[in-house]
Amino acid sequence: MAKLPLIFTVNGTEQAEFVDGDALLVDVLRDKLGMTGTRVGCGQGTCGACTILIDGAPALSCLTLAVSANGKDVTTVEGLAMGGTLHALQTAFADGFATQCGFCTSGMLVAAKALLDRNPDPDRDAVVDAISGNICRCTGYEPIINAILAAAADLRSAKSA
Amino acid sequence: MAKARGRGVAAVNYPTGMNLGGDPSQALVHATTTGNFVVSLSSTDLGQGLKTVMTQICAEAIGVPPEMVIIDTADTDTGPHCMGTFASRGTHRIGNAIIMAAKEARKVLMDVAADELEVSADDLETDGKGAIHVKGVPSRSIPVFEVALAAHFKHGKTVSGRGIFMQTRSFPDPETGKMVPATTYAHACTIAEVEVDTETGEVEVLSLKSAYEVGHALNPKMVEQQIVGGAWMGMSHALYETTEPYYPDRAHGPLDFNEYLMPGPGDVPAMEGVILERPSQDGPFGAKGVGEMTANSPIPAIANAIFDAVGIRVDSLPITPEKVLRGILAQAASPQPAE
Amino acid sequence: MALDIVRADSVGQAASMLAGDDGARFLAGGTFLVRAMTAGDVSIRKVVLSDGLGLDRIALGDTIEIGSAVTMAQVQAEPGLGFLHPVAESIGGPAVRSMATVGGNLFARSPYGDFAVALLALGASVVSEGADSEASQDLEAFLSEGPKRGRIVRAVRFAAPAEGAFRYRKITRKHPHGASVLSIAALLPVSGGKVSGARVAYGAMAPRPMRAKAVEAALEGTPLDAAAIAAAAAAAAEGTAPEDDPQASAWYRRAVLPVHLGRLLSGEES
Amino acid sequence: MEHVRAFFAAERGDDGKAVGTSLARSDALGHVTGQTQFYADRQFPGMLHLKMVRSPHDHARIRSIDTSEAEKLPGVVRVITHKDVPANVYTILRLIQVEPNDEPVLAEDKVRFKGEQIVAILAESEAIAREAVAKVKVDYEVLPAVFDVEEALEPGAPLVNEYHGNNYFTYEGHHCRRVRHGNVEKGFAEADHVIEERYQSSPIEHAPVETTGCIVVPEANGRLTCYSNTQALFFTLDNAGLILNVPFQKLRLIGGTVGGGFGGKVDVITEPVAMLAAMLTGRPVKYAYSREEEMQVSSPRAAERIYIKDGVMNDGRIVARQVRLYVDAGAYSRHSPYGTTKASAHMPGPYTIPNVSVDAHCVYTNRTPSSAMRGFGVTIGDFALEVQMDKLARLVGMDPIAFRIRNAYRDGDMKAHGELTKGAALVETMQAAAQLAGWPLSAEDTAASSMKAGG
Repeated sequence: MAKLPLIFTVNGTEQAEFVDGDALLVDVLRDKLGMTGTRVGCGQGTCGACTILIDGAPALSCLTLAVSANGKDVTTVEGLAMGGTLHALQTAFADGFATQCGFCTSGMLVAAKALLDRNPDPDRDAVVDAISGNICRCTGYEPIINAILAAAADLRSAKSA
Repeated sequence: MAKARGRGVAAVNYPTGMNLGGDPSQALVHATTTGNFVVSLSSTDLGQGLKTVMTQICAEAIGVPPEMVIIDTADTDTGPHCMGTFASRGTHRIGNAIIMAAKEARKVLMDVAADELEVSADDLETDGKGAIHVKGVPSRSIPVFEVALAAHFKHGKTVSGRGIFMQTRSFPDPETGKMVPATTYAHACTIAEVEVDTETGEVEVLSLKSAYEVGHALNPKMVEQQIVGGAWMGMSHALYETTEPYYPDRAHGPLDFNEYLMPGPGDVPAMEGVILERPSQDGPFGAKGVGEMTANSPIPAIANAIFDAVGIRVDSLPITPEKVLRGILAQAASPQPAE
Repeated sequence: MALDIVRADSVGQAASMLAGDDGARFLAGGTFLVRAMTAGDVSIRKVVLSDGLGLDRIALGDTIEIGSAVTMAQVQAEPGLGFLHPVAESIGGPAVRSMATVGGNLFARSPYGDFAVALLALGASVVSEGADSEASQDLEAFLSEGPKRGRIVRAVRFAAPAEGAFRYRKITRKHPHGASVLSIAALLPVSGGKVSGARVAYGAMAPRPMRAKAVEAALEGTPLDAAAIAAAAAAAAEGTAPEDDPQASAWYRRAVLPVHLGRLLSGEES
Repeated sequence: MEHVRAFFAAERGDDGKAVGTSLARSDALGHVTGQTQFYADRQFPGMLHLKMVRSPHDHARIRSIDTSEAEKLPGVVRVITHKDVPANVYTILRLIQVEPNDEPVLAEDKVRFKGEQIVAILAESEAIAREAVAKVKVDYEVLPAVFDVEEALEPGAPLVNEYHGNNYFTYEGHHCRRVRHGNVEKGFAEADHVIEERYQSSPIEHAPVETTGCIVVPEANGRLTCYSNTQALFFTLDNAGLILNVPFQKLRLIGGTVGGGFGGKVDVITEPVAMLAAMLTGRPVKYAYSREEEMQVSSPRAAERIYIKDGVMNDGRIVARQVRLYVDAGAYSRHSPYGTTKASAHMPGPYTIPNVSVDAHCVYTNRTPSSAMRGFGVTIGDFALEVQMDKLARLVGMDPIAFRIRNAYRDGDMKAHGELTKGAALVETMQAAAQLAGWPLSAEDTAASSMKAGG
């Protein structure tokens, strides 16, 4: 079976690869592009650790065939920090002790970014919904919810400043 | 909609370490010529923050800031033996080993500093900021970096130390069970408040209010992480989790996170906690192991709160809505006086 | 071994690609199909992609048509489908919702398929296309007869419900989203103070979404008062065939169904 | 989270510079940027994928194994059975003399739980390995299975594990771990009330978001480097050396950054097979549990059944406690014999009771072997004990906290396992929690202290 071309944008940079038909997007990101920040926790779409943005919408890269990403704009956790400056979410997670083992963190951050890009002033319920597809076994979620709310507030005040 | 509220309490203690298996861990500490201290271990960080707290322990024991400590861990070629990360032993065992190693390294450091400053080592102290000075005379000072350089290039000394913590293994008496299972005990008490839907058996945990006695919270925010995450896991054990929902029948074992039930972010109760410290006599700076304990007290506290709410005892875990509802229906069918 | 990926120019062509090939599957959101591949379903040899076939459109009006490749997130983003927003949101987290499709949901087994439950209550029909023919089938018949090889679901179509006539609730162990203990959708048009044309459907009360016809009968032609709700609750479990699974036992599902139905009908906050 | 400094102030120094402060986690920036490197984030050219043929039966004799069709599949590099394992039968805790060896790395003539590993397939891709797994034919004779801990101990129950000869772990000649303190029968005879209650749990999965796994790389110098998410590097190294019958010098474990453990990654399951596979093929090998395997094949927290019989006085003193505890070890020992002893040591809870008897049984059944988990040997016991305490308090008409303070251990009290209590703080945590929750306590209970006897 011939390899298939995949041309897409990852974190603002165009990438071109040849992939197998059954290649998963997460495997292309991790194994071909070396972006291992996107984690695989289940391969079933039930843990959210592999969450990325495709054209701005959250998606599960473990359930996405790589060829489906052709022509799309993909954002991974590696794309959150801009020019060496951490995204407010990243700062809030670190400062707020919202990470423990760190394995769910990438997916949580990306899921949270999808929310804040759409809704800069979310209430707690909106934050809870945003991470409802992401499993964390360490933190009890509360520090993560608080960190996202804090980041949203930071972003709003930075904007109004 | 019929809702009943109740409150329940539970108090527990938790053993640190695995004395019943023998429990050694080692640490090696050495100063590089850049004035940093490398702690060599073969210990694992599961996410609880072992690398961070070991940094703090080494920094405290040598008297330097944490930025001058490098944790090099989990390579069996370079790290000395560690039994492993379990039994709430990491902070206590490995921490003690680091203190022992750090003290030995500190002695060399102070001796070299004494030579450099031409005073007695007994007259020196560390400032915790990267320098050593004569007690009471901060101006007569030398950076740790320069001491490390001098030790290597001028005095031919290694600023290094070896540490081990070993708890003698306890073999239980086969007849009486006489044994020494742990070195120290942490404590916790949780008061849970629940609301039970009396028509469906669904239980909502409204709040978990707890006190934890942890010996010494070496990093309070990381202790809090264990407390909040552990309380969530306890609630999860109490009401949700099983790999065999029809135990002892093996059918319908969950295969994914949709089927393996755990509370979601929308189920998190209000959590309040306070920390008490009764230093452990044998712990590093008085610390005890608390990572495991935090999950334990919420479970019976929630079970007792459910009884307080609806008068139903569910003595098997997890306490599913079905078990609660069956209890409520049985109670309605043949009312029993409360216990 | 390797998977053959093909694109079709039309739905008809895609259908013909599927018709003659046991190893071929039509890929919608991937939440079922790609997972099955990863889990080791080696029977899948060819995937026909659904993008570019125009299946991701929503048409509003007296009759509403939702393309089979429309995602839950698209449903949520469409103000004209406000009554379906709670249904779409209940399907899963945002990432699942931006992948999972309306068409895919029709093929889900208990305890999944809650969007199909809503469509069943709405009286939807399923528009499908084979190699050379388009057909429309009642969703209830579609669910009971099962998918047919060589036919692709193009869309679902239903009459727009009257304002406030559609209700939905999903009971889960995990919050805010999880698999169903059960779900209930109801279309309760009221005419002259009486329910007229009631349709009630359940999820996770049978292997596939099902109609609650005894409940519909109990409600039909009556005001939605306490007596009618009690009668409906009494008839709630009729015809159900729930399964034991990790979410709940069949016993529990039957036991609480009347309670949740009663709450839905009486308009209690869920 | 507030520190309540009023308690034990005299025993504390509170003068640390680096300790006692909330230093930022050293791993936090790695976590939030995705740069933290877990074992699976390393890549090696030519890496093979290992997938396992597993038992579909709870208990069965293996008549034959036919791997020929799997071996013919293009991309399959090697098939491994028990015959390839130098010292196939092991038990993890032999390192601390908890024996006998009772578990095959790969099943030989029998499988004892559903999901047991039988044949390892090594292939160029995961997909090929999965396909090859489906092509291995194993001929089974299904045997009767036992799933209930008490049924397993009855005469005539199916024998789960021949290496033990019966369905329980033997503790120095005893069928259970025993703790004896005072005389419980005398205590029951003197008690105003005697009640016995039964508690039960079912198995619980650790469910770390990162599944258990490893990558093994053969080095040019003949050694094997194993990148693993084990919780205990030397447990793994030592057991693997014994299983592979190679000098320990040949093995190197690298780990230390783990995506959640909770006790589940103390087992030594993936590494020895992956190391053997790397030795046999000369290529890097990855063996990672799928989520399904993590859920159903990896060791869970054991189910426990606990009977607690208590004698209590009308004034609230517990005078006797008898505990019968059954740990459902599943088919193999793993860490359960140790956890059962730990469970016995934890009884009768943090309370001073003059007469205590504990029989803690480690029982074999045909289910997934259980092993260590957060709160090993304690968590389920605490559930049983603390629900029992609530029942007792109501039985004698006392406030549940007051009842616990009445019985709470104090410094100097003798524990059932023959150790003097020191550093107790149970009373104080109850006082602090009561204050936090607005739970009223009497003046006497408010003044109680762990540092003095008698409340």
